[in-house]
Amino acid sequence: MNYRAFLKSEWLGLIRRKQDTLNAILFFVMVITLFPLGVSPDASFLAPAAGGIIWCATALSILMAVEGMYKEDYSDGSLEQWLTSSLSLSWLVFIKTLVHWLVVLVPLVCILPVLASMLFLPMDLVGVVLVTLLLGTPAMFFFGSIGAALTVSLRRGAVLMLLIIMPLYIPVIIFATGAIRAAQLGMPFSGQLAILAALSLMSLVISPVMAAISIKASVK
Amino acid sequence: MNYRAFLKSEWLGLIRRKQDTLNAILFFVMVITLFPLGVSPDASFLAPAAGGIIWCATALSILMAVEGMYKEDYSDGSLEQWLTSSLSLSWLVFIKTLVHWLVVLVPLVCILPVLASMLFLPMDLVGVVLVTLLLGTPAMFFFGSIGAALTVSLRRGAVLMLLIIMPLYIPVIIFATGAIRAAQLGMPFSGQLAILAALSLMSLVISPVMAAISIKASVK
Amino acid sequence: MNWSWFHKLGSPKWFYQWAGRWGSPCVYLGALLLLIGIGWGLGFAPADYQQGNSFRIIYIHVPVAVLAQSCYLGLGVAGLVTLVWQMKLAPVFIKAVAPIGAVMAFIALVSGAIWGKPTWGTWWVWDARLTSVLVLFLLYMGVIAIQNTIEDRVFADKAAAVVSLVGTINLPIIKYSVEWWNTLHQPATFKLTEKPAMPMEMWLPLLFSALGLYVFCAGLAMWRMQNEVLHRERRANWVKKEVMGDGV
Amino acid sequence: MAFDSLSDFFQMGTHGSYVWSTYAISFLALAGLFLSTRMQRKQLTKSLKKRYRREQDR
Amino acid sequence: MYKPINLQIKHLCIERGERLLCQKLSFTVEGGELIRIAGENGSGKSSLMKALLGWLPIEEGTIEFNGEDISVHRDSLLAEQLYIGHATGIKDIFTVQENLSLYCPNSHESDRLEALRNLNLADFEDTPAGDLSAGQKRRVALTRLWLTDKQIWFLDEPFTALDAQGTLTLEHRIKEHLASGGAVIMTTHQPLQTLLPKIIELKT
Amino acid sequence: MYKPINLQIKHLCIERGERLLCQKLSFTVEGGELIRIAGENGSGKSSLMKALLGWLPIEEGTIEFNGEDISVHRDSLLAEQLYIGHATGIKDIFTVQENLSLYCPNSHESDRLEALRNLNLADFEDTPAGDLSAGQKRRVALTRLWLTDKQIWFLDEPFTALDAQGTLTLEHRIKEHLASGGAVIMTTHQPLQTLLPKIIELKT
Ligand code: HEM
Ligand SMILES: Nc1ncnc2c1ncn2[C@@H]1O[C@H](COP(=O)(O)OP(=O)(O)OP(=O)(O)O)[C@@H](O)[C@H]1O
Ligand SMILES: Nc1ncnc2c1ncn2[C@@H]1O[C@H](COP(=O)(O)OP(=O)(O)OP(=O)(O)O)[C@@H](O)[C@H]1O
Ligand SMILES: [Mg+2]
Ligand SMILES: [Mg+2]
Repeated sequence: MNYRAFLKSEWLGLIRRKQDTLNAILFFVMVITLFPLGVSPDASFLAPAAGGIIWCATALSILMAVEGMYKEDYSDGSLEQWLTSSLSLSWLVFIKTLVHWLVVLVPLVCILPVLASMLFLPMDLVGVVLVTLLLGTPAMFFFGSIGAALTVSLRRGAVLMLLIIMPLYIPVIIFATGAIRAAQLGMPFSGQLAILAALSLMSLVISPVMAAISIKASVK
Repeated sequence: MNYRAFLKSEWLGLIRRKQDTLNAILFFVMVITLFPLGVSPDASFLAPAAGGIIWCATALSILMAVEGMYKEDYSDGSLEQWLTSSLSLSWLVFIKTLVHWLVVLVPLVCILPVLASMLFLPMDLVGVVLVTLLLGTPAMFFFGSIGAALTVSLRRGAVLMLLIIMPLYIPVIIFATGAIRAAQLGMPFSGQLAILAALSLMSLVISPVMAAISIKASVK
Repeated sequence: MNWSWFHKLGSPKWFYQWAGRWGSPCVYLGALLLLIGIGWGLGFAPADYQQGNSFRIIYIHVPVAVLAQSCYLGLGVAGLVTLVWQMKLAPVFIKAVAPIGAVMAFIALVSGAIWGKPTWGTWWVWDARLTSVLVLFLLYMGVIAIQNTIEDRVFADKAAAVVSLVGTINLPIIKYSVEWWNTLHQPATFKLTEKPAMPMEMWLPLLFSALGLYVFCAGLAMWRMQNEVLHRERRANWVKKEVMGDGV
Repeated sequence: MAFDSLSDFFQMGTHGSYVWSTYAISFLALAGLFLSTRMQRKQLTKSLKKRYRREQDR
Repeated sequence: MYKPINLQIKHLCIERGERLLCQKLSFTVEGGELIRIAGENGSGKSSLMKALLGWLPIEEGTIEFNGEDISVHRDSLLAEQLYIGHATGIKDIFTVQENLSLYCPNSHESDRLEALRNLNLADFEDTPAGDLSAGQKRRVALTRLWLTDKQIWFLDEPFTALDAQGTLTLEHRIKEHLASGGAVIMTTHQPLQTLLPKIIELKT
Repeated sequence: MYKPINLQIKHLCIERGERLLCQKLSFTVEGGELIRIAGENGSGKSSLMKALLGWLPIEEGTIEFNGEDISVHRDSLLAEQLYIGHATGIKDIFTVQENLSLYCPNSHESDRLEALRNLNLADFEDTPAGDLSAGQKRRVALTRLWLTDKQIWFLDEPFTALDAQGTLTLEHRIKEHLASGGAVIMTTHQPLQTLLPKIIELKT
């Protein structure tokens, strides 16, 4: 096993399986369509709330995508193989999370314009939403990765996962939607973006280490 | 194996694991707290949207609870054992789904008042929301059970089936939130409730049969 | 500087005996101080000119809110120590203190909510402080849940340490984000009123109750850590002696 | 004493129910913490004693 | 003692993907008989078993139980069959005791204890199955053989992960079952110690 | 030929839950040696292996590799070890070929084909591992043994699900490895046909 082979197989796995990815996307679409249906189809309600709705949907679908990230690797013995290989566990975690991020984010970004227009989000704001997504979602994936790693060996430990991750997601959502709202009001929002980027960077550094510790502890 | 032992073990499993249940509840709480954070914390926004938000959260958490319902049974060989036993697969599915419904719904109903007040939903509407939940959620669980059965063994392709199941949730949400909105406006809403009940009854009859067929097809 | 106390702290036996000496005095003295502070505040402090008597909730609310935060800081430090230096007592601390912190956060939430009804007219608003205490409560629940769910002790300790540490790093971020988010949108009326400095006769009882609660919780923490140490070292001879010794 | 009478003290103007319920809940929670710690110790010693006895019997 | 039974396989062909397995296979199983399906890895032993259980479509041929075609009437066979496959259906989150209550709800407490003792699991009654070793988990699944009254056993590599003593215990139990008129259809790659099976060889 | 190695286990105690396994176990492994860890089901064979790999905490004792305590420096052992356990790490959604590319990325195409041919998998190169029989899946995992240059093999019941011919092939490969100076630590409940291991017996 080496890093390149690992990267290739992760990529292949996500493409081959499609399900996880599609699930996340479907979930995203579903949350977004539920709102006009469940709350109100009025543009006057939807337009100002659109940024928030999109971000909530994103958070939920990322959570779904990330939740079982290591589960299969645990049950088929792959985690043991990672540990016996002389590769650094932190790097493996990093690669895996990054691939997941890419595979979920790209289709999500692709359908965003359609969904945004369903929510009556003005076209010039779509760009801002996109930027917040690009800057903020890595943090969600990487923090999520810690939770997933902590709970792999627990027989369906998804609750814990939620409990652990939820507090980590809140700042991301607040700053992202804050940026969108500021843009809506025509105010500057580069500050929020900078914070989002900082959060993502921090998660990039912390998460592989923490997730590696957790994985190591859960192989028994 | 007999029906009683099966019921007992399903019950025990859910209680023992707690995760699924708590997971759904936590997810529910999470969706509901994300909205004030992500969209707007104002009572003027939250109060009218509360019914819709609660139903969206319910739908999502049920989806989450139901999604992997048969996955463990598939991988540990339990589905094969169901098939070799002389018990009716439809009844087993029915029992399992019902237990899941109970175990998720009861705590959900218990925390509803707290969450409703956090969303500034007027207290007299909480009752209406509760009734819609009681009448509407069985349909979601039973339809979801079909989807879960379809996807349990799936290698590719059955994503399509999921796409077919999801739209079944939409009428439930429309009529449930319709009832709540009517109640908010002081209009009669027994019509919507009747339709919800009808949907649930229909799902109760169709789902065990369909799910049994899919499970049978997925054991190979 | 003499570091022997630090190394001794690493020894469960030494800690057990030390805590045995200090635990009970702390608990009872703390409880006494707390009761004095509360009694004083409830009965003798003057009523607030704006809020009337409802302000008397402050004598439990503030100490408890302060403690909820302090406890989490402790957890974070212990988490770091567990992961980096692998000191035996650090995970014991996490396991013992997390429930205390959770109860503190819970009381802070409840007392705040009840206080909110007469002053703000509602149990709950999405205010910065309230939201961040809610999150704090969730963090505690996470640590407790992970300790209870994982049966393997070594794993549970590591996992709880990871959660505590990451949570601590995150706590200021949450506080900041929530405050920032809230000031953008919340009308100023919902902000905690900035009163002129409290008169002495209001402030002193608060000091008493806060101090009392600190000491009380420290004592409880020692007791709980003792329990945990006993459980973990159950195979050691000194535990056997200790347990069989006290009046078989 | 900041109150004129004992009933005044219990009523706290109009806010008695708020103040007293807060303190009641807080007291219950703290007492619960205290008692659970004590109980924990009791049960632990009991089970440890049982364990050691069993070991001795062997 | 069980009633006499007769399971007749005639000209059976089954398919896996594009691959045709067991071409025109015919054999009979009667009470008291031990059938061992033999063959290399991938020759179709597990698939044949699944076809007998009705989970794989039959391309050609018939399977009759007591004279009835089971693709038409499966109930009488269903009532008599017990299957333990590669995956055993034992749940990791349940204790050994709870797993048994699920699969053998009508058995007596004392019988269960006896069965567990036979398989060296007496001390593990209240251990979650997930905390057992590979062989112990297999033993939990096999405990069912001591507690069942089903007549036809389908055992797919039941000796997997068992140690020498466990293998003997299981062989002993199978012998008992055969003696009382039961039938066993099984696969295994290990040589049997004390049993003399009728061998059905699958070719690749 | 490999360099000489020396893995020394001294007074090892490990714990599982409340249970103390392998009390004060001591033994040495050197290049060219085959160690078989023996014992009943649940005696702690797999656990011992996991302790050697560093996944289970060691209650007492030390493990030294070439004189270095591995709880301090694990890298030199890590670079030399290969482990195949009860779960093999083979992914069901990947084809046999893809699984090999993951685990043996540096091997030559021709070597891989050769290895697959040795294990009778040549026709299954492009079949997803999930569509293979139990024994074939095991063979896919074992293919790695033909393609690796790691010196110390930890094999936990490698013969599981293999047929007679597969068993012989694997034993042959192990013999080759030993001859070139490699070391193998394994567990199995089956009697070995052609190998003469040094036996470490675990008591319960
Ligand atoms: C669920 C609701 C509430 C929560 C979670 C909450 C939480 C907190 C927290 C975390 C502190 C900070 C303690 C410190 O670090 O110094 C605090 C202090 C305080 N709270 Fe609350 N609070 C709530 C409701 C209220 C209400 C309704 C009032 C009265 C209007 C109030 C009045 C105060 C005061 C006067 C302080 C001390 C001010 C200071 O030292 O900064 N709180 N509360
Ligand atoms: N994950 C686990 N958690 C707790 N205890 C375990 C776990 N796995 C195994 N054990 C316990 O450790 C002991 C040894 O298990 P181990 O798997 O090492 O046995 P083994 O010798 O490999 O047995 P087998 O021959 O059945 O594979 C058993 O008593 C078992 O109950
Ligand atoms: N789920 C499946 N989907 C498609 N093909 C399969 C599946 N399972 C097995 N096969 C194929 O069917 C053939 C027979 O498999 P089967 O599992 O019946 O073999 P077996 O005789 O039991 O082998 P083993 O001794 O390894 O258990 C193999 O060639 C395999 O590739
Ligand atoms: Mg097979
Ligand atoms: Mg083993």
